[in-house]
Amino acid sequence: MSDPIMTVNNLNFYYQGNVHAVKNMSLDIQRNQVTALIGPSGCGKTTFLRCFNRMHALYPGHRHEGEILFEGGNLLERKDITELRSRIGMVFQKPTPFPMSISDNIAYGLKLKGIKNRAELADRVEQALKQAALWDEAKDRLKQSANSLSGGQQQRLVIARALAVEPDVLLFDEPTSALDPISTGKIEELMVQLKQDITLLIVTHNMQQAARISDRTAFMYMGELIEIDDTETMFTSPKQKLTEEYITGRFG
Amino acid sequence: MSDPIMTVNNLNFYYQGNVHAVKNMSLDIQRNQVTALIGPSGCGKTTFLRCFNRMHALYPGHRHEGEILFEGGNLLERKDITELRSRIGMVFQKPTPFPMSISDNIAYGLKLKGIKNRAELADRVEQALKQAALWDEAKDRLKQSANSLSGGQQQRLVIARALAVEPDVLLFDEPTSALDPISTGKIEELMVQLKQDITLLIVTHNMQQAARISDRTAFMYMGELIEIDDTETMFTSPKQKLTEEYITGRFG
Amino acid sequence: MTEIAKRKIVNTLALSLACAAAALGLFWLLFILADVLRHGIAYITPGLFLNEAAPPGMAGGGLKHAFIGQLLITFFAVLIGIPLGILGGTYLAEYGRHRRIGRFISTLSDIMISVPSIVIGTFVYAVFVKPIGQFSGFAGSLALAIIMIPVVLRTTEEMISLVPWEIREAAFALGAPYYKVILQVVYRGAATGIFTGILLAIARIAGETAPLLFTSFNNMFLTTNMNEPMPSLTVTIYQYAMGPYDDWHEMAWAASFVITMFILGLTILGRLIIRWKYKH
Amino acid sequence: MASTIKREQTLDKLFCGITFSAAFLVLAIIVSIFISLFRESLTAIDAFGFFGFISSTAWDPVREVFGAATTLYGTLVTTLLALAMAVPVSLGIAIFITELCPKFLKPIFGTAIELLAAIPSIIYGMWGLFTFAPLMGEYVEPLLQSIFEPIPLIGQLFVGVPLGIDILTTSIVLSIMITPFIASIVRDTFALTPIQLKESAYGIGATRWEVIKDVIIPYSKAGIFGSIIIAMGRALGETMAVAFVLGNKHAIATSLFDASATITVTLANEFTEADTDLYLSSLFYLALILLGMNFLLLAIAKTVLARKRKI
Amino acid sequence: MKKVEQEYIQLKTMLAGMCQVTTSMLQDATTALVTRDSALADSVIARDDEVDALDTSIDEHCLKMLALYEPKAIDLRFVVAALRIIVDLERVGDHCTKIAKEVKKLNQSPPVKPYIDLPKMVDAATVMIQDVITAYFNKDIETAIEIIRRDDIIDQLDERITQELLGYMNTDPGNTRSIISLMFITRSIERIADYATNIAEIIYFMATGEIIKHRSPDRPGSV
Amino acid sequence: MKKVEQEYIQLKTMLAGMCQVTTSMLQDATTALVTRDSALADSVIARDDEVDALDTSIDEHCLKMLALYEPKAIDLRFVVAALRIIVDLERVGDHCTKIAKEVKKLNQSPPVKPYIDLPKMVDAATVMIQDVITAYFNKDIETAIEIIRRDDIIDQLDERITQELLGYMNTDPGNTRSIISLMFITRSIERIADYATNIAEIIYFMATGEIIKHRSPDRPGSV
Ligand SMILES: Nc1ncnc2c1ncn2[C@@H]1O[C@H](COP(=O)(O)OP(=O)(O)OP(=O)(O)O)[C@@H](O)[C@H]1O
Ligand SMILES: Nc1ncnc2c1ncn2[C@@H]1O[C@H](COP(=O)(O)OP(=O)(O)OP(=O)(O)O)[C@@H](O)[C@H]1O
Ligand SMILES: [Mg+2]
Ligand SMILES: [Mg+2]
Ligand SMILES: O=P([O-])([O-])[O-]
Repeated sequence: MSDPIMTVNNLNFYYQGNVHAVKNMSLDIQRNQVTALIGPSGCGKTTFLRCFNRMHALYPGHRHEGEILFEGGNLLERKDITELRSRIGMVFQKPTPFPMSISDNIAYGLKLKGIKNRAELADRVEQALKQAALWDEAKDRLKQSANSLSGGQQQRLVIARALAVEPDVLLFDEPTSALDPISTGKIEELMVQLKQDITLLIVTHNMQQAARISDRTAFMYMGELIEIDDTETMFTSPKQKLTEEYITGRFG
Repeated sequence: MSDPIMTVNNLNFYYQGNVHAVKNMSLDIQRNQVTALIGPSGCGKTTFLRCFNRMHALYPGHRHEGEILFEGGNLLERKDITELRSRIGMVFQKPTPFPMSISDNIAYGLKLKGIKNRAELADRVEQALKQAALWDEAKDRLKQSANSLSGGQQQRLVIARALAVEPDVLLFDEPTSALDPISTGKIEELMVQLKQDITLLIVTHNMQQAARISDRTAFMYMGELIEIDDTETMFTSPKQKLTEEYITGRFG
Repeated sequence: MTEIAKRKIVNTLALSLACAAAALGLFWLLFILADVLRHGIAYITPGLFLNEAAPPGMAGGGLKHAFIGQLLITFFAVLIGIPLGILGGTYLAEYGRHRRIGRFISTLSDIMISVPSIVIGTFVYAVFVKPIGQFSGFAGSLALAIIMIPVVLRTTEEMISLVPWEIREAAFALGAPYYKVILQVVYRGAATGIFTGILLAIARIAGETAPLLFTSFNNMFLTTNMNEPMPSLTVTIYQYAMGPYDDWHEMAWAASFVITMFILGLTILGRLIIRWKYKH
Repeated sequence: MASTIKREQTLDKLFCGITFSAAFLVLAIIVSIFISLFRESLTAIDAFGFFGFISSTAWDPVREVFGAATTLYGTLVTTLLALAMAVPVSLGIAIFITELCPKFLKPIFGTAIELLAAIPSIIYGMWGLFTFAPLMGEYVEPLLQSIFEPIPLIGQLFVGVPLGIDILTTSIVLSIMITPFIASIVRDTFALTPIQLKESAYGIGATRWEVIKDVIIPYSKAGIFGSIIIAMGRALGETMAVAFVLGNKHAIATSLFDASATITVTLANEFTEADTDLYLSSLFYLALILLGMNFLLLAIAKTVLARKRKI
Repeated sequence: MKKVEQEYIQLKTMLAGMCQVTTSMLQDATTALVTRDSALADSVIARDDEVDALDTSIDEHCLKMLALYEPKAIDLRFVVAALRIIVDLERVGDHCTKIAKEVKKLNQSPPVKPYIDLPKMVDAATVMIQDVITAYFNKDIETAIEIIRRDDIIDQLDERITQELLGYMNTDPGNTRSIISLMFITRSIERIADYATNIAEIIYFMATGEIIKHRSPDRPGSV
Repeated sequence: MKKVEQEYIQLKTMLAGMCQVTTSMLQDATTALVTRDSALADSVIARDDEVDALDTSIDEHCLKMLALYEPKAIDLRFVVAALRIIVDLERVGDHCTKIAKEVKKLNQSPPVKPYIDLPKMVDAATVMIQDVITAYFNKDIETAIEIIRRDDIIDQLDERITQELLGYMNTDPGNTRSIISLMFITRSIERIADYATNIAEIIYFMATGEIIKHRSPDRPGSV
């Protein structure tokens, strides 16, 4: 059962000014599972998530210790960040369609990879849209601007775009908090389906969402990992008092 | 038990262009209770709520039929809108502190009413802040700008401001959807306390919130009132199939 | 691999060009400022401010008349332009918010901001100078005021629109009439913004030359009579710089220095206020 | 009670009326500008017509024949050249500020660019006349001439005596003037690009330049377009900077080293000297044409931008 | 399909399984009684562990659903109903085990009398259990109400059998132990029917949100 | 105080009330047996309605809490435990009623024998019920485990009394009906103790989230 795709060992992360945002975290991310990260605002969830695709490397002044093992190496030391990022995709809170047509949005990552054959591109665009359950809604308007899609559709487009480059892992930072309940439902359904092919790591403020879709849930507090366990166990009988308090809403 | 402070009879509301936003609604608002209005986005909750303090009168082009009985008359026909609005206060989604000091914010409504005596003003400011559970946090900074308060404090300030003019009814339009969970908890607690003195009518997207704090819940759909009942009944055994579907999340 | 290498080279090249462009921009700024400073500061003397103009070709004159004239023209322009601008902006952002005329005027003001200032000068000449038959300080003020009004109006409109609409509804919900809402709540919320807008508008008109050329015209003598042709720093700079005398050039430089410093000072002050306001 | 309600309503109406009058004034001014300029131009319009006026290259106050072709030509050429130089540089500056500049330098650099925009145009003129034009005339232009003149066709642009008071210098000064306009608007629209949009692009492995080219610039298209149009309006109507360095020569210049005249320069130099009605009326006519061009340009820009924003 | 829907389906499957095991226990216990088959009785006793295991896992499943999916209205009542139904089913299993044990005791003595009414009673109870679970899945109020009525038949049979056994007690004092066993067995079957009725009430509540209390004097959850 | 906290307090109060009523029923039923007091027996029977009413309202309260407050973790287990405990308490009430009814039947015949072990057994069972509810409120695992152990004592007493009664049956065949009544009563008390044990298991689960199955052969919810 335990088949970690990534292993975090003693990870510490400091922002500029020695803000210690992630403290000595160690955990496994299981392959083909949905792992949810929950915790109060500012506890370091986003910071932790962004370590996995080295998003921090875009900005100066931070510092990390520890390692994240992925494909037999420490991804924090990898030189080919560009390659790494196409292996570990990311989806944000608000949908971020590029200012291009729907199909170009998806083809973009493929073109960067050097794929130029039109037929192949069209093929993989279709495939990605199908995977993201957007094909039916989008197939007649592939050439239209991505902004003509609704918020929920845009979010699925962004997921399709990330899927097109065939990542192993997808990171989601509060992917539905800007969406209405119905779109949220669709995205959640999609995420549950996607885990057949890839591994998902989701930051969410919405405990209920973590409950609904994740296989494992990790609870963070003030930069520390308090507990990680099966979602069911976390929500019925967590081991740690702090987790219990957070989950029952007795916090603060 | 049944002691309606307001009675809505066959209310219809049309926006410009004959958009029929509220359709033939009839219901009682019980005195000293919290009544929650729930329903999918765009079903007319806000429109309905804003009929009570004649907020629509600020904008041209709308039309209504029916009546809202309040203090023995139809408030929709009242001429003294200004007076009416000070009897039926309103709190919005985002906190709306005026660009003045904390105490001036609360004194503002009182000054409009013609109260000029400084001692009396100070007294009623204190009283309102205490009622809104903000006195302890604000008493040492009454002269500071209201913007120096946190979001949750600002929302309580706004409630205090509305309370200062001694309304009979307070209308809330999604009062916590811009707040973090902890501030939300405080506001909810406050609302439950307030119903000892006044009547509360709350629009919320958050069914859970309706469940937690309201005595009665009304469910609206496409401008119609589908069902109104005790909150407990609504959430355990609603009568209407539509309500059932909405509450169990089977919608759309 | 070559694909990636190629992309990396393009990347480096393009980014270097951007840096070069930035360097160029900075270079011009420093060049111009340094030049004005270098030329101007040498001729800053008490006499410049205290003496009136000497006859052409004679040394030792000052620009007292131009300073006073500039101040007077600007003062009256501000006096006309600011209240009208603020009130008009108030209408656009409040009463006229949803009216077609309001939106139309707002667009029109935007266009009017870009109307060449010299055209405004010709207009004032046609409607004011020509009928009266003489250039005057008032005509200059009028031209500057016309330039200023749309600027102030638009900033006021924008600053007032930035005050969240819910705040107004909240004030209405307490039972306030609209004019009290505007005067007591909205203006307070927008005060800093409007003030900054005014500073920047003053900075803008203080450097205008073209519209003054045939409105207030010029005058070699000190006057406080706004009905007469009136000297201004900018027109004086133009005249002196185009003139044949060296000491005229010197004084033009000195005046340029003063006016540049004044305008930059105002601009920087305005920015600081915005930044300060933004923080709180 | 009733009386207070009444009083408040009256006061409210009054305040509304006052503010409306102020706003209406803008409309009134614009309309009266058009009307009065048109009225003043009538004499010239009667004399030369419209197409006759704008196609005639004559400008002879002595014989009282006037045409707008030379000044229109000068105006358009200097404007377009200035834009051609300013746009790429401005984009570069905007890119530098938003994407490349170290954080602590950002506000400083941004303010510096805006200060460049705040400097009054007469200062540009002074500097252009006394400092920049001599430099151009002595060093830069001879150098350019030696390089380009031998080349056929292109060489045509570099003939003549390089004095520094010419179209090239004017265009450069103008481009320096409008660069900060474009740069600061573009920078603002660049800064509006959602960070997460950029990070998404990085997230599928794009380089910094690819992110700028494929995401930031397309995202800011409308803003860039708008800034260019506004800058164009500026350049068309600029008077003082041009007046010092263009030379005010009414002729169709074919070389970059020729002097020329723009509408604004003509107005500035000749308005107070116009001694006959027709002369003055022709000048008003020029002003009217300038105003019309400017107005049209901005109206187009506004509608395009408004439509873009709606989508 | 949504995860939560899968969970509902799983819940139903598990419940159907539990029902199936308990009804088979009931039938086999009666067969064992009639055929005096101690081995079959033993197999009934063994099956009780299965019921316990199912009880535990359904219980956990319901708790998980309450924790993770926050069911509301009909969904909530469905889950809570499941929580209560398994308690009853589990006790049906218990009573079957008790019957099986008494059967084993009976088999040690000679037969008391031919069974006539007892198998009838068992059949009636078995059908009640089966019907009630079907009614649960279909949210079928009519059947539920009808089952509640059927309980009276069982009660009458119970009365008749008990009187008959008391009669034997006087005529055949040597078989006292066996007759007491048969009395306990009758009681158990009567209880099983009561549990079926109880489940029917739960179903009525689940489907309508109302609680009915047509309670005969000795049904579980009643006097 | 938050509304949800008030609801928890109310739940506890109602549960304490229900427990109090059932234990009083149990004690009074025994007193009625020993003192041959038919009137007291009637009052016990009457009180069962009270238990039923409490059962219904606690049930509704729990459902409401699940619907409105979405309890999680320990809170959820607390509510679900309440839902199951009331089922058991209600059946304790049923058994008390059964005892009272048998007492009334007994009172129609002469007394069989002086009761020695039976009151002891009742006392033990009563204390178990009381202790277990206290343990519930205090989330007290130790007491819960201890109660589970105590069940063995009851089982021994049950065994002893049943044997004794079977003996009487042979020596005093005229009293058969009364002795059968006493056997039913003993069974009921034994069941009541079983229910207490069951509640203790629920408490253990509530406090720890783990299910223990130390199950003696004839406890409810077990073989
Ligand atoms: N760029 C930064 N520089 C310095 N400190 C930062 C920076 N970004 C975040 N922090 C700090 O690091 C801590 C963790 O922030 P992070 O954004 O990871 O929290 P989070 O759990 O994602 O919160 P939220 O739920 O609000 O998104 C916070 O204390 C925050 O203030
Ligand atoms: N000013 C308006 N003019 C015309 N139609 C309007 C206006 N405001 C709202 N509507 C329409 O009236 C209907 C009801 O809107 P309302 O804002 O009352 O819904 P709501 O239930 O409050 O929705 P939400 O939950 O999104 O706030 C919607 O169909 C909306 O499009
Ligand atoms: Mg975050
Ligand atoms: Mg609304
Ligand atoms: O299972 P019971 O003991 O309540 O019949």
